[in-house]
Amino acid sequence: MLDNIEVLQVLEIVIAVFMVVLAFLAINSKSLIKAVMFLSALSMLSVIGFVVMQAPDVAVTEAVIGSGLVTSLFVFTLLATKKVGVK
Amino acid sequence: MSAILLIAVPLLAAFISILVKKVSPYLLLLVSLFALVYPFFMDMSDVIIGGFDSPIGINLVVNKFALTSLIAVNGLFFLVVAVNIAQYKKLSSILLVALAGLNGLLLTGDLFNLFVFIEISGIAAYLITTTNKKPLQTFNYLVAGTVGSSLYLLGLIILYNMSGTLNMADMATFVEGNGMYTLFPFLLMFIGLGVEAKLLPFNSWVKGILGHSNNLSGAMIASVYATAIALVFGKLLAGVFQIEGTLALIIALVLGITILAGEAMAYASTKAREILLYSSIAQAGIVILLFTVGLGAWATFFAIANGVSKFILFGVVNRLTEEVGSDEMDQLKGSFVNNKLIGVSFTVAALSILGLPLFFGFVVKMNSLIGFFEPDFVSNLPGGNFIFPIIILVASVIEGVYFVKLLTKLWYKDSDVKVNFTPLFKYVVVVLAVALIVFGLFQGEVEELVASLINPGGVFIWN
Amino acid sequence: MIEILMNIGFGLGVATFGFVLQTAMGGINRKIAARLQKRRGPKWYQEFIDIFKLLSKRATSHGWIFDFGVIMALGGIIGTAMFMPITSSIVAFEGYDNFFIFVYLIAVGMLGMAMSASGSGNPLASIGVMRALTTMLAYEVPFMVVVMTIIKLTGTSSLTGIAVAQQTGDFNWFMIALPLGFIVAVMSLMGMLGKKPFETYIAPAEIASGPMVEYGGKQLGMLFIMHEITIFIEVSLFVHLFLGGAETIIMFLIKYFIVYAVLNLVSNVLGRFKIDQVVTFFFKWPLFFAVVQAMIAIHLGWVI
Amino acid sequence: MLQFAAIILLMLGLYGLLTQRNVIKIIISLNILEIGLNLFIISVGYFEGGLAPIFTSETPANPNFVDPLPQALVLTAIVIGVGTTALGLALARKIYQKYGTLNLDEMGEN
Repeated sequence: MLDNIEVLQVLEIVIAVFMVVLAFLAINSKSLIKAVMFLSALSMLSVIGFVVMQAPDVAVTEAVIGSGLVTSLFVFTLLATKKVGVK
Repeated sequence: MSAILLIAVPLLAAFISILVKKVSPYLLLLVSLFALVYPFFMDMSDVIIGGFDSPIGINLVVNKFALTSLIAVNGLFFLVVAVNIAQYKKLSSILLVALAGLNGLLLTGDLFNLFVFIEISGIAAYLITTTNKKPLQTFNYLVAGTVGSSLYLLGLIILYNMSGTLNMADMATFVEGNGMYTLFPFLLMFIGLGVEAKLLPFNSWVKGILGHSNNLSGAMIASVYATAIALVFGKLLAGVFQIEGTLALIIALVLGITILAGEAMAYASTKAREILLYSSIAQAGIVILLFTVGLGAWATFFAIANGVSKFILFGVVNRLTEEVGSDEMDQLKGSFVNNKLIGVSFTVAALSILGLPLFFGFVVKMNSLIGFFEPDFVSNLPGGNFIFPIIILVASVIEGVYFVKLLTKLWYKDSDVKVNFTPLFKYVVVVLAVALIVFGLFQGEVEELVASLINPGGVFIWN
Repeated sequence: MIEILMNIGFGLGVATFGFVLQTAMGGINRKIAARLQKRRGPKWYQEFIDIFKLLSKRATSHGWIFDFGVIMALGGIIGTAMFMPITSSIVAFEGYDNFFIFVYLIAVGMLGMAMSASGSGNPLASIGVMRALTTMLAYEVPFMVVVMTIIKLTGTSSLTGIAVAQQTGDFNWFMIALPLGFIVAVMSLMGMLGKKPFETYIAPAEIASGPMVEYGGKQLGMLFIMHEITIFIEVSLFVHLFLGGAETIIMFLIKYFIVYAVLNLVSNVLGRFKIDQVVTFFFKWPLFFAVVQAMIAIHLGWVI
Repeated sequence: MLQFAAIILLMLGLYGLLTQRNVIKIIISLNILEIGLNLFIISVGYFEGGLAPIFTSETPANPNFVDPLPQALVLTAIVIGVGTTALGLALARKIYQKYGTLNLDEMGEN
């Protein structure tokens, strides 16, 4: 049986590993739109990280602004530059 | 009357000016004039925000140093705005935000609040530099600035973790007790501020921004922002982190290289704007060096004298470049022959930076140098009060060479370069040049003013 | 107010004294050099005659920068000379005989000279000015290092203070106490005085006497006066810094004469460097010696 | 654990800034750096078993809160970060209009 704290610890490790992998992918992916999506996912994961670290209000802000607003800004910019997906 | 108005009024005005576009330039002029006049009527007492006392809540520190810097920075800001507003009406609200940010930088007594104001004034600065029409260079500036302030925040948070406070006065007592451990976070913060202050390894953005600057952005970044950031640096170095030992050595090394490399690049350059920008890198190095070794009071006036001179230099050269279409020295040859008044003011400003007698720059440079050899001045560096005077003197010599080169080119006889300056610009430039001379002549008064910044113990005033 | 006027009058007296002294010295040394070359040489007061002849002549002008620059050069140099102490007690402005004041004040004169020369529009003059500036860059650096060592050791930047420190026996004369530094300073002084081998910026016959190419009559006379006073300032600086200053005027005259005569003799047997040679020369050995001297004196504390 | 991840993210962000030559990629790297920084700041105030610093009817009398100050800082930092990101993207659009590319190497100037 895992108690509450151990669950949190496992969760922390999983999130940490995923975040690092996502960050790496976001930086190194060839396609811009994919990179933006990876960034968005990274941001979502950081929201969970904030919740784990007992910062719910930060998590809400990050979810709305960091994940939602920033991603949409990126997407709009990519659409405006009309070269989505290439290099 | 409360100092908070200096931050709140510009922000409110910025908000109004977005809503009512028509009045925004007038609002900007009015508010910046207010910001210039207001410090003269302020009480010398700290302001507490939000009802929490100072170690916990955010406070604004109002002391002689803050007042001096506020008057200098707001004065320069007002002049820059007054001269350029007709051409850049669209930027009114951004300039108001910049004003709020700069005043906040100089007033705040809280390290995190300082970060917020760095970002506010920084974002305003990026927007101001978009008027250069060089988006790539502005982008570089933005990236450098953001990374810099992120590093500042990182260092700050490590310090917070150690000390449990963000208040500058509290932090000062903590740092005093734990010198060694604050080394790494302080370096991070130093790098972060160093980006804005144009120190050497972190100043790759400067060339892109100031090398393509126009009337507004050149004077704004090189004069107003540079003065403000140098004074903020002074506030931190003199008030919070009185550094010594290895750390001081590292930093002094960085600064020494900044100064000499800046001067060397200015010497090698043939473009008027590049000469000025490299020279301003070196000047920033000297100011921060003076703050680092503990000659804070003179460093303050050094920064101010420099800001005034740079306003004239960049203002004139940018105007010339705009008209002639190039900033190569040979193209600008003889521009002053048809604009004697502007030419004389430019010469005064350049000579003041050089530190020639009769001008403000001399009083400041001279006294800083003598300060190094005062018997009661003990440098916090091994060999510190020996190497730095040499560096400053050598820098002055190199400055002498390239400024004379520049001046003789610009005064070259028989030229057909004809540039019109607006009467307002002429007037402002002449007034500033006269101010440089007046401050240079009344040396005794300046010394008294500086002495009033230093309390009897010889320590640069903090509280 | 009266006191200030008295001081200024005194200062002008010092400047005049310097001018007369150096002009006479210059004449005497021309004679010495002539004897060295088996000539009779001009009379010792020949330089006075030259200058007064030039001053009595009319001159052409090349625009107001040209004229103004000459006056600025002369005024700046006279202003500098006013602060120069002659003996430890004969100082016009007591407390203002600071080394840094001389560094910056002397630049005013140089600057006026440079402005005026470039204002003449002659390309040879511009070349001369550029060379003069480059030479200055070369010799100032090692010299500054040495002087800073002295200031650091004595703890004062006042010239009389430094001189007194040598007279009272706190230190030997710095030419003995800092032998390496002394050698460096001699080389720098030769650069400052524009003596061979560092006279590249005047370079007669090569760039037609450099900055001075367009001058004649009154202006040339004024420049001559300026030149003489400049030499007076630089040699006196050297005397105060390295030869222990002087207690009496007689001592000052003797020391002054020795320094100037020796430099003159040395320069008369040497050829002329090219401009890039000047720079590499100064940045090679003198700078190295200066730094070594500073290390020895300050870091290790070995002062003889 | 998350603290280490935060530092690694910071480093990755810096690595991206130094290696990437695409304007959008640089902004993405900046964002990664900021996320790492924010996580780090929160983790400074956090300790195991701490409670979220919010008073509710169920809060015990002597609550074991995590430090709320870093959270307040992060809220500010997030908003500022969005500001710079938006500005950066606007500049990216301008750059694209001017040079027709987002790659720094293809612009012919630095």
